[in-house]
Amino acid sequence: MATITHEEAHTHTHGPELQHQFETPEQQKEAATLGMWAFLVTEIMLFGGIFMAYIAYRWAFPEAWEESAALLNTPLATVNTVVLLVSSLTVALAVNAAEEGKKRRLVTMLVLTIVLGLTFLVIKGYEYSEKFAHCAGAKDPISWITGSDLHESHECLVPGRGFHFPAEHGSASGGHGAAKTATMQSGHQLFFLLYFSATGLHAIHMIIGLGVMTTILVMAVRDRFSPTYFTPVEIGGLYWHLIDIIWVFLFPLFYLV
Amino acid sequence: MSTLSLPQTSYIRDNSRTFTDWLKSWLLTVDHKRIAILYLLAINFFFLLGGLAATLVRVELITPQGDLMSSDVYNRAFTLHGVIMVFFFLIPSIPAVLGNFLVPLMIGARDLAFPRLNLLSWYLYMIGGIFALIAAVFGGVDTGWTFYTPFSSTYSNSNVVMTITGAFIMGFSSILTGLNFIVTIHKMRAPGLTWFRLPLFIWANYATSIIQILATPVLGIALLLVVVERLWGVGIYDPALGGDPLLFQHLFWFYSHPAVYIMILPAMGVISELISTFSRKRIFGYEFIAFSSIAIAILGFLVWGHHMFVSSQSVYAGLVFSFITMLVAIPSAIKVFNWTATLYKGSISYRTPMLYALGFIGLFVIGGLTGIFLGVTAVDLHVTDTYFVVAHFHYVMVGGTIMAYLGGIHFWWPKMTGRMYNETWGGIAALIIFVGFNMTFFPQFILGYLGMPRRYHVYPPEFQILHVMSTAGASILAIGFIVPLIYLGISLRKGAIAGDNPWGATGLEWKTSSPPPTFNFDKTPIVTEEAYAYPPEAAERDAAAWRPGSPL
Amino acid sequence: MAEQHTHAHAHHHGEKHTHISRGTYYRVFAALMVLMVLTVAAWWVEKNLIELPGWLAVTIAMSIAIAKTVLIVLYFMHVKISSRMTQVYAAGAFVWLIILFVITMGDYVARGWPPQAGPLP
Amino acid sequence: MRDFPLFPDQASTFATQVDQLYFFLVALSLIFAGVLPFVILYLIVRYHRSQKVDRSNPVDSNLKLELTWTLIPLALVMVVFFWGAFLYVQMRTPPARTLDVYVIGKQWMWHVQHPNGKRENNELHVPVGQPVRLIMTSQDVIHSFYVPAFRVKQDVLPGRYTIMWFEATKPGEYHLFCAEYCGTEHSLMIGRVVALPLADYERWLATPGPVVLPDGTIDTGQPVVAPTIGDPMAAAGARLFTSLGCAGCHAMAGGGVGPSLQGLYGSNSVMSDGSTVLADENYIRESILNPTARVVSGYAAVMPSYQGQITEDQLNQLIAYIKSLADTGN
Repeated sequence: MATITHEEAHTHTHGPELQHQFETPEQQKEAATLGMWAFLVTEIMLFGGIFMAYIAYRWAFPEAWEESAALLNTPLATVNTVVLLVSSLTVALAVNAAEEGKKRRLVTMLVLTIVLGLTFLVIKGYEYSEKFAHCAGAKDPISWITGSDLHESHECLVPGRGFHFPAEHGSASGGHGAAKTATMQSGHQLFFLLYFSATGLHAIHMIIGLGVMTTILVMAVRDRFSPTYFTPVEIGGLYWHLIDIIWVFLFPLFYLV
Repeated sequence: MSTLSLPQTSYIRDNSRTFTDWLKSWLLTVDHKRIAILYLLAINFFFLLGGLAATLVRVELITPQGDLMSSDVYNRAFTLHGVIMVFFFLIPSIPAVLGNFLVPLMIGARDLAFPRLNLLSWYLYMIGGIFALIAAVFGGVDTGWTFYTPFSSTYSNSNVVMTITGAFIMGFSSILTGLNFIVTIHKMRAPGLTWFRLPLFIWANYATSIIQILATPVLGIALLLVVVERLWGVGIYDPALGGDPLLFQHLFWFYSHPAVYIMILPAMGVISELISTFSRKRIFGYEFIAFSSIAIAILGFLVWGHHMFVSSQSVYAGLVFSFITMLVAIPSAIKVFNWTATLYKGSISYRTPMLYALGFIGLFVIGGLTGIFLGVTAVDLHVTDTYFVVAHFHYVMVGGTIMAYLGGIHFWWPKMTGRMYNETWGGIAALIIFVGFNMTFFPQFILGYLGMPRRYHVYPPEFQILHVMSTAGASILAIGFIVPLIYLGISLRKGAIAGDNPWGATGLEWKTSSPPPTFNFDKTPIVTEEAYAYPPEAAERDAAAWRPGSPL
Repeated sequence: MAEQHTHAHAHHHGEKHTHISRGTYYRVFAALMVLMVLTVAAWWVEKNLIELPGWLAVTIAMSIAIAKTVLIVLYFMHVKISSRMTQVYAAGAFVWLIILFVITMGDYVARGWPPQAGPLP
Repeated sequence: MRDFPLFPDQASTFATQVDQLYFFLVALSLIFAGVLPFVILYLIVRYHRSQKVDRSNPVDSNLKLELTWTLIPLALVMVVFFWGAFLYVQMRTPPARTLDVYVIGKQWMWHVQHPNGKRENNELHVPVGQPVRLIMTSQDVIHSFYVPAFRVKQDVLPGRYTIMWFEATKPGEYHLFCAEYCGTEHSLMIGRVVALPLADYERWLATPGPVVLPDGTIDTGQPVVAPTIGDPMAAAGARLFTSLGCAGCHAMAGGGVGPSLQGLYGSNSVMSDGSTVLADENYIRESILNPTARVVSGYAAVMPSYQGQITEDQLNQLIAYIKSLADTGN
């Protein structure tokens, strides 16, 4: 490395982004990365609790799981998976762009990421509203909003007092009493409770992630980053990838098997 | 003492002109030492509050009838005591106060890795505390600190949600502190300070931090699901809706057993410092003590089911948990033996911190051994959920954590404030606490084996004598806790100037002034020797210097 | 010690901190998409063509999810070129999850639950 | 000493065994907790800085010593563990023939029903010298059935049965506690266990007496003690079996819509998903309340749920009846 670069790097060590408690930018960056990873560990354990409940109850109610999973909207979730995987790529490319000091590319990638993140939330929101619309007796969210085509709800998959698992999907298609049982307890309600908890918690993380990405975007536009200092992009990216990883597990566990 | 006045600049002094400026300079500080002081004040407040609840409980139990308060009030009192003491005192006590103050000093850093995050932890702690207080003021909560379902999720009609929110928020404070310590210890050590030159207090805090980041989120989600179940009447733990109440217990104890080590490991770290300093000797078996901390942190994660031997958990799981519980006793025993061996051929002085350290060993041994009683499945069937358990964990937590906390506060008081406390009163208070503590809790072992269940408001009359003894001891204990408040307070104005290193201790924190400057060290120290680098003749020299009239 | 204090002030990319090229990102992304198609295809096959035993379907789906995670963690999250400590922490999280799952499920299996979970009126 | 006991009564076969282990642990503790403080006292007095003693060549590590105080405690705790484990397995495994008593916990009382239908609240009468098995469930939150004099304790959970057994050895009255915190009146959820010689127990069992049922109604205690049938609880179950219409499908001879229940209890049945299930109390309970959860192979899942239609008491009677069919079957 040329001496002049050396000098530049050295000036940067006393730049505004080096906080007082650190000796060198490398130290600061490594600290930030390790700190983010330690935080991701806690995030993984946070979701771990829900996955634990999932495993226990899936093991307890295999049929209920199979029947319930069939009622989730797998095509939409597949689209969402693609959206998230692409956003993971754009984040990775954003980090790459920041590393190489390509501001334009960095901004483009960040904007793309945010758009993809919003797309994910919109699709997720549609999926949720479908479930709520059914509870209200509507066929789909649009007729729910317009208030047309309301009838007695034949299924309500939102856990709570109104929960009603459609009898034709129940394990005991013959017995009317059995359908009632399936509504009250058994695994169906647990499945949907876990579904809403897990995807809801994931969506909250997604919203936080969007906030993080927006902040980074603003910083990028304001020229806060350089090839020697792009730690926020890097650790923000780590967080985004974690959200992606959690979805990678939620998708097959709830929608597929 | 070497100096006659406090240093001109220190973290405590600032040049704020108005009161508001001064207040801002504290409430918006990112200095780890100031945040430690903020924690100190807040945590001691909660300790007094928890102590008040404990007083109510003990006074009620003087008579076998429920005559002082109704059972509702009693249940709220012991729940308040448990919630406050566990979540708002014991878990943050040593890491957040002493750890915050000392970790950067001990490793020669200017601050923690993430100072603003550190301040955020304190605010989260305060917000969590305020939630818990609001819950207590507006009706209290009566589930016990364990929040067992389905009682907490369905049947209790007290402020469960509010209290759980408090505990949940405080959990994040704990996580952020742990995260901060991990990164700081990894990345911010002074040049030359290798892992095996670190003070054992740092090892202990590192092990604690690992537990904090790995276990706390599981409690978070477990409690969050209780709230969901309570608010929307959907069942995840409620058997009436297909759930399993034992799942809550598994998730809860996955955190709450390691949480016991969050409380005791830093205490053990403090004791290692004290014993070495006041014996004027290198600590015996440094590596064994260091690795036993890590071993406890890891094994501590595998034993949570020993809280569930009678919960209808499977016999097989009970045996596995019991077996690992036996193993986790060993690293604790190793520490105790190594501390004892450190005394041999030392030059021992009975300064107040040392008295607390010795008290710690005695009480922790009893606490640890009775832990084995509880880990043995067959005996546990009889004594679990009785006063035996109550006595056991108070021996570990009060006899362990609080003794070490007080010992540490006294030891580093001159570093924090620059002034010495009154040594005579310090010794007297330590003795009062030791005696009061044993009087309070030893009778409870007998009560427990007799079968007195815990959380009982009224009880059969034949247990009364032991309960009265326990309450009498508790009043002595209470006096013991109040005395230090007074003489430590007085020392802030009238105490002798301490100087940089009043104890003649090793360790980087003693190499800077007392109180330290804002950035701890004028120049980043370069470490060339290990912790506790007392030369072999240190003890001999110290003893030779003793004259009648020198401090004991 | 993996992260001993170094006092060199200037190194952009020390030997630890190498670089992952954009080409690699695209390849990893392609692999992720292939895996995603595979897992959905497996689901479709199970649903419409041949009945697979439940455990097999779960194993397939989970293997694919784990493979995806490994790819993301190693390349997108740079763990492959991170410090040893970061790698340990990344691995540690998953090890602890397994501890939680294995021990708790050990109890469930041995307890014979859910037979004992008959619902109450 | 009744007013100031220091040691609990020993009134079951477990009591002496548990106490032996306990005393062993106390002895071990005395070796450590009794000796170690004196070692420390000796050291801190002898090596106090005012003492002129030899302090040359201080040691700060010794591998042999470390191994000694690692391995000896390890060996000791292993002894304790295996001792405790064997006893624990024994305490958790009821013998083949036991006297079965049904226990229901609710906020804040214990309700007990004996095999002949005799009921009592907050009291449990048991014969001396006879293994007794408690089959327990809760109507609301978690309780814990605890008899200190017997050294036994077991949590009582809603939605499932838990089992506990003991054999009383000494006639007398003993404390019965709820040991798991269960709400406001937790400390009043107490009662007594009365251990009686067998003859007295049988006399007590035959004496009718009115008892308040968990749902608040009063049971006169009269009709259940039917002299003709050996087990009136099963007899009540048999009446229910007919009145609820169970017999319509579950024909004794087989061939009905549902499987015959003859010889069902304690046998292994093959389920429709190919798994095998031991038909115990919990399975029978589940099959009544949630029949479609596990259906016997070869039968359709058509049985309606009796959730909410029968009480916890009636459920126990039905189970007793179905159990009685096992004896006649083989």
